Amino acid sequence: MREDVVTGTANGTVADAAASAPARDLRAPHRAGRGRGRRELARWGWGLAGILAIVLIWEGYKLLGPADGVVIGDARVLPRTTDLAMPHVWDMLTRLAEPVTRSPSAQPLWAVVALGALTTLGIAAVGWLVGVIVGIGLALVMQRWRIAEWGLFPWIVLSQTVPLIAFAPIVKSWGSRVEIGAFEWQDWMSVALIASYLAFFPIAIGALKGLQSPDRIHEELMQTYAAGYWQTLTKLRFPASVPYLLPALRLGAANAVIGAVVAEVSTGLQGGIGRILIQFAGQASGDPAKAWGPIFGAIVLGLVAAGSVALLGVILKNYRRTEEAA
Amino acid sequence: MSATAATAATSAKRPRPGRGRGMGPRTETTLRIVAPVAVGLIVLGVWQFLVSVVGVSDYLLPSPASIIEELILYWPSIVQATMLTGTNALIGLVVGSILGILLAALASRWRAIDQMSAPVVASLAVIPIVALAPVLNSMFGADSQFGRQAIAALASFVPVFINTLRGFRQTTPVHRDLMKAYAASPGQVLRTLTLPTARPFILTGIRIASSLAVISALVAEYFGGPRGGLGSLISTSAASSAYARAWAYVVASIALGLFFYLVCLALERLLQRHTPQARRRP
Amino acid sequence: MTDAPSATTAVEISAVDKVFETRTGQVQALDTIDLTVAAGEFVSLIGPSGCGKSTLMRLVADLDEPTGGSVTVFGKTARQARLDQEYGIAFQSAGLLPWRTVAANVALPLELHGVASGTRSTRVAELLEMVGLADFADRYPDQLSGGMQQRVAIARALAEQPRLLLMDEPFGALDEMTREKMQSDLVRISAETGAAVVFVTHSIPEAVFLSDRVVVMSPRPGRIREIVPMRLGADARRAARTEELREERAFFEMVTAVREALHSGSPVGTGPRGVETR
Amino acid sequence: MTDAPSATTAVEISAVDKVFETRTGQVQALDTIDLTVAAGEFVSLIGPSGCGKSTLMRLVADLDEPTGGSVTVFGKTARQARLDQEYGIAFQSAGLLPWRTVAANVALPLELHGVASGTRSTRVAELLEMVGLADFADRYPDQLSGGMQQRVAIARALAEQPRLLLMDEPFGALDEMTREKMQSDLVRISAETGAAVVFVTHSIPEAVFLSDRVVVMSPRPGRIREIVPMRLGADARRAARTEELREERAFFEMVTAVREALHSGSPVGTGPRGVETR
Amino acid sequence: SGSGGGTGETDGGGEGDLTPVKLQLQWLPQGQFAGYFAAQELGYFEEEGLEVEIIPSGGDIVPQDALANGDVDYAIAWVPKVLGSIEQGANLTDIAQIFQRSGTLQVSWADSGIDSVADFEGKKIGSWGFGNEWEIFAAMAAEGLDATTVQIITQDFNMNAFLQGDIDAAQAMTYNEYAQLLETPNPDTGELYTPEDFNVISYEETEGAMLQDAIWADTERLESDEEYQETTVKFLKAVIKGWVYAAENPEEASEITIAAGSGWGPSHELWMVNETNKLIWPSAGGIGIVDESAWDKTVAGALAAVNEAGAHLITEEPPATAWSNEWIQQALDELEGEDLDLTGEGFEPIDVTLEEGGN
Ligand SMILES: Nc1ncnc2c1ncn2[C@@H]1O[C@H](COP(=O)(O)OP(=O)(O)OP(=O)(O)O)[C@@H](O)[C@H]1O
Ligand SMILES: Nc1ncnc2c1ncn2[C@@H]1O[C@H](COP(=O)(O)OP(=O)(O)OP(=O)(O)O)[C@@H](O)[C@H]1O
Ligand SMILES: Cc1ncc(C[n+]2csc(CCO)c2C)c(N)n1
Ligand SMILES: [Mg+2]
Ligand SMILES: [Mg+2]
Repeated sequence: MREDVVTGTANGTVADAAASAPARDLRAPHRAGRGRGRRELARWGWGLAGILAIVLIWEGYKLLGPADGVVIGDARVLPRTTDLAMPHVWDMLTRLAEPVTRSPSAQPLWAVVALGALTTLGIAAVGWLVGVIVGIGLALVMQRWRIAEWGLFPWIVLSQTVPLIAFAPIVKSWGSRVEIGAFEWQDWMSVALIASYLAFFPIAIGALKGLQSPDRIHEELMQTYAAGYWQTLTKLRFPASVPYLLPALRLGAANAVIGAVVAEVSTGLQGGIGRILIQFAGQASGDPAKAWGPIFGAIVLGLVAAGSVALLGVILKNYRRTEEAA
Repeated sequence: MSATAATAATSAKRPRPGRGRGMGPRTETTLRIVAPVAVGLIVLGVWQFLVSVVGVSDYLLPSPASIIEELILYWPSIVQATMLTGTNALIGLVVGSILGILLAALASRWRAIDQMSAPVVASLAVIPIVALAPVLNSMFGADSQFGRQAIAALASFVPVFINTLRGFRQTTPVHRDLMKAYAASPGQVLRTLTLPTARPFILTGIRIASSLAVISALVAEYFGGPRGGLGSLISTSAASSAYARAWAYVVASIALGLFFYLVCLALERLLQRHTPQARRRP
Repeated sequence: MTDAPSATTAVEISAVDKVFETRTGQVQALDTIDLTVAAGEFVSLIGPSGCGKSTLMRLVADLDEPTGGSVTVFGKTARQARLDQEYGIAFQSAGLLPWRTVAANVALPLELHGVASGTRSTRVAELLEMVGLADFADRYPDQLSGGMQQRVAIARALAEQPRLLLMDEPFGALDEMTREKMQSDLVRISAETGAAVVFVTHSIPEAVFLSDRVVVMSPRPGRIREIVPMRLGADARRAARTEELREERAFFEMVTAVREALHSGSPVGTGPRGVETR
Repeated sequence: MTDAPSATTAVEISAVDKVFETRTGQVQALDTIDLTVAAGEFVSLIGPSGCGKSTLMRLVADLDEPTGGSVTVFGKTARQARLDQEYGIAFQSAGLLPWRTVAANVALPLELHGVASGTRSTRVAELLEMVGLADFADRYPDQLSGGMQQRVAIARALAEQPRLLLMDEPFGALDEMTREKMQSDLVRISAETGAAVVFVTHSIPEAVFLSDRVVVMSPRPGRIREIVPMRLGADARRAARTEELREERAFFEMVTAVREALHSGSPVGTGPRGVETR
Repeated sequence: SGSGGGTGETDGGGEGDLTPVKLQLQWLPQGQFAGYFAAQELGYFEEEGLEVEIIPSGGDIVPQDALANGDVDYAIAWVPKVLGSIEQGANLTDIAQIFQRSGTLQVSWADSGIDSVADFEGKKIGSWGFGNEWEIFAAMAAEGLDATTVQIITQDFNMNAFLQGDIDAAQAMTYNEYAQLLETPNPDTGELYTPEDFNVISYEETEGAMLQDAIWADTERLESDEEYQETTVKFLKAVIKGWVYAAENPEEASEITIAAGSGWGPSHELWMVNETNKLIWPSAGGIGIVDESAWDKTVAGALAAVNEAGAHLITEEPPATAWSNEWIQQALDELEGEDLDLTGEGFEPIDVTLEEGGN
């Protein structure tokens, strides 16, 4: 999904869309609805089949593959099939329903994972918001002044080659000095900040592309209306940027979640899924299936985050009229 | 006659109005280079100023000067670590790209494969490395670089797959009709139309994947596997508070990521000289 | 062309030069252009691709600035005229905002200039009625045919009742039959509003059918080669230009006159192979 | 139209129907079309947007299959004719491959059909000479003007010396002056090669200038309304169609005849407002 | 934060006049830190007038840096790691050497033939990195091996790499990873692994032995800030009580750490508290007293250790301020009258049965 933004090549044009216009007019609403419903159903069906195929490959290989995997030369190209390396799918699933530990107060694994995921989701959401503000802010500056674009763009690209994990302690340490009035920096804010660092990049790039996307003719039209910068921004640039911004925001959301999880691990923040991930990874020798719980949790978390942004796309569907049907 | 063609080409490249009005083309080229360098120098200057004049403790934020010192002092080890991480990233990038292109080819050919791969690819795109690394180390062995390479490959796979799939869908109806009119075989269509059409998209995917591969290979080192790469040396240095040394390794990893990115960018420019997309910004 | 600017002068272009700086050197797009468009007059610019028609129109619209000479619109500078919204403009591509309905597209200039929403919707309804799209107010541009889109663009250009309409190949992308229909509509609308029109086109019949005068330009550098007055318009009111006109003898004669003005200098059809007019 | 197919028949279309299944229902694009194109004949298809011109041409090219009726090309099925490369084809957008040079674009069909590289380059040189682009062999498409690109597309369509040329609005995107030039070139080239041409256009003068016969179609469902023979071509050889023809009386008369055929049924210019021809 | 920096201020928001104190741990909450959690849970800190915030850490947080930067007031860290930081400019003092012994093991399979550090040569040696590797290098240096004679593999959070043969000898803490091994079923027998299945080298018995969990304080503030001095003694007193409690009530202590957020199962947690106790007790001079010979050994090892990049942990002797028994002694003295076993004379470890998966 990352690339949607960065390539974000032109979507269908008005003219293309117009070519199919008459058919659109003739559309019988209920028929169309049913057709779309069926297609949607097929999509979900095939998607499920895809997941099922992975499960079958996993179990099939586990059944047939050698315990120590397939080693060619020095490299093990196919994995080990031991329960330690590849637990059974059903073990992973049933483990989710069992309590985390034998302790009488222990909750079921899925509940612990879900709670952690929710916590992380909240932090990632804050990080995402910050990323949105910073990303769009940068894009606005770069769109407004070309010189700013030339000066900043390479650094924005460069920023993504920085191994962030090395800076997690520094971010936490600097953050802990911030205290303005009643506001006191919390550790989760460091995590959110790191999440925003990963989220801002696709958003900045996507927003810039989007803000620059209006056709020359549209820009000139606004000029002939003697419209000022803000009017052009609100009436033209922002609406025109929606098709570029949405995938960027989605990617930003996925990145924010990944960033939040890594930052939780790295700064040792409690309560989130990152902490559960390492905690249970530490127990994987004796309880291999348990470690998969938070992994699935992290995936679902990422999908939920990206999916919620996709919902935004539904609300903004009128701004995406020129997008080609994917 | 040549003048005519030249004009046609120029008018296709007409600058957008409103921005950079009244700026000569030469000034533009100069500014495009000067501006980022200036921004970089300003940041470096402020940094050194903070450390040496304002007195932010050198302990936490080493000065650029002390980082350069460490760079020189640990040069052989830095080169070695960079090679190791770079090799992992390169293998991951190549394997991930090949897999991405192959699967995208299948998905573009068969809708079922496209729809089946959708949830799997979406999931791969949101797995944090911390979750994956221990699992891969268990599955493939912690004593080999395979885990890191696999992580770099997975990280590369996603953007390459998505871009390539989009690229494969870019062939225009005119071109498809033309190929049919020529009674071209599927292989011929792939060779003469589909692949060249998708090429800019594939290359963009690989470019995006390039720095991701480096970062992923490096971060994966934090979570197991043989020592000696940039990631493990950054963590080791930082753990004993040798921050200037940690930064020296960080600088090396930025350079490595940038190197990958620029090589891919150059490759893209080279191969795309004659497609309009090549003029698009990175 | 030698009249002094007055209240009855819509556009006054005098001794205008335009040079573009490009990577490969300078391009002289326009060379000492003089042209006056009277209020209410319909003037077409015609000429081969690259002769500077669009450039000239953009100077009038103040979308570009001349390198030399002056452009006045209703006695004001081009810039002032733009700020005062003295003109409406339409381009080859309709340039509708795809996320706005037809009505909202037409309302755009009114909205930008702070026209109250009540007035706005009355005016929009009026305009859509005029271009025959009253039933399509709530459609989105992608639900319209090319011709309908272009009509919305024209309605938008007319929104603020400008006394001058600038149109750069507005029908260039339409098929010939739709195009003829649109031309008739434009004739009717311009008669109704009494606006002066500067109209860029590639099509001789179109220029002939619509215009009071046809300005024939030549390229490299862009110059006015000839201004052909249309006798069609001289005796009849513009609104009288009906479809039948197209099959009349006088029409063919005017077409031939413009053709000849265009091709004078480079004898028709005998240019060396492979030499493009652009 | 009632001749039996023979060696002198390029295209034989009989009782062809075409229905498209769409998401929203069926669209009858063509309804019992009968048409015969003789070898070496130049036939234009004209009609309002959506009347099925392109669809008809695509059936001949075997890019689509008819729902009913039959299409034969030089006595073969359309499919066989395509596999045998009996026709060359050109579209409105030139459809050049942007990553190939002009020469490589022209060479493409030869390359696909395994023509040896020596023969290939001779033939390409010949073709580029014919369309007047010999000096541009090493350019890339984006370095050419629209008219030049279209000429490359025509050269490509002629590469395998087809006896039939299918052209779907090949000059639709060009400006009028370039278009006239291209028309003259096409007349010359088709005379030189002796190929039959099926030519889709929106422009009446274009159809008149080029054709031996003009097929006027009507939409919803697509039918042939009238086939107008061009007397222009009857007495003179096609190559004699020079630029001067355009200003002759006979030309205007033929234009008027096609106009009337087109508009018959729906009186010119009086359709209700807001009703589009498409 | 400001409140971290200003321990002395008795502005104590809300809870009467408690002095806020921040303690930085070196890992997630778990039995290794049972004494601190017990002190908090049982109100020992409060009794001393302190309101302690215990801050866990994750992979990359360096506790001594958090302390050096003034983010926290005290930190728990291994001595060798802090020696490195001190040489880099941190100004810290070991005020209580809680762990008297090194708890690091190098575990190999019983039949592997790796019986001593000398046998490491040419082998794949596991370590977690993050500064946990210096003990290995020090022990190897004493055997004349340098870091490049072995292949160091970074271990992740579990022992799978060792169990599957990717590592010949894995680093393991007696209280944690060693237990992880014993909680894992042997696929051949279906029963849990037993100590007999493994060869265990304890660094405590090698020249590489280094001091581990110690409480560190800010040297400058110790010297100049009287309130900090007072707080330090109070803090140490509460900590001592906490550890004494953990020694006497390992089960309750393990329940406390579980409640504090340790994610381990009860059996593992109990094992960890019990093994941690063994590293603390007995403590001849009293809990937290730095044994000078052990300190010197640690310094000698740190000087000798060179990693595979050629980097030294330290290159010169640490300053005298690096440790001080002044404060812990004061705390011990103040506790003298109370009925507490401060040397662990009577300490008896318990027997813990590990369950599969530590659950
Ligand atoms: N912004 C620009 N920068 C450089 N050259 C330009 C620019 N705009 C126009 N030109 C050049 O000026 C000349 C006139 O261009 P213009 O667009 O006005 O021609 P035109 O008559 O409108 O052509 P067409 O019929 O193709 O629209 C051309 O040679 C063109 O290449
Ligand atoms: N692939 C298709 N699927 C569904 N309907 C189609 C398809 N192709 C064409 N049609 C419909 O068939 C009818 C004829 O289309 P066709 O493209 O042949 O018209 P045309 O005469 O070429 O129009 P134009 O002048 O706009 O090119 C139209 O109503 C069109 O919407
Ligand atoms: C990344 C990482 N670092 C350390 C440990 C092991 N560990 C857990 S507690 C402890 C004592 C010091 O905190 C140690 C060394 C690990 N498993 N993973
Ligand atoms: Mg123009
Ligand atoms: Mg068509």
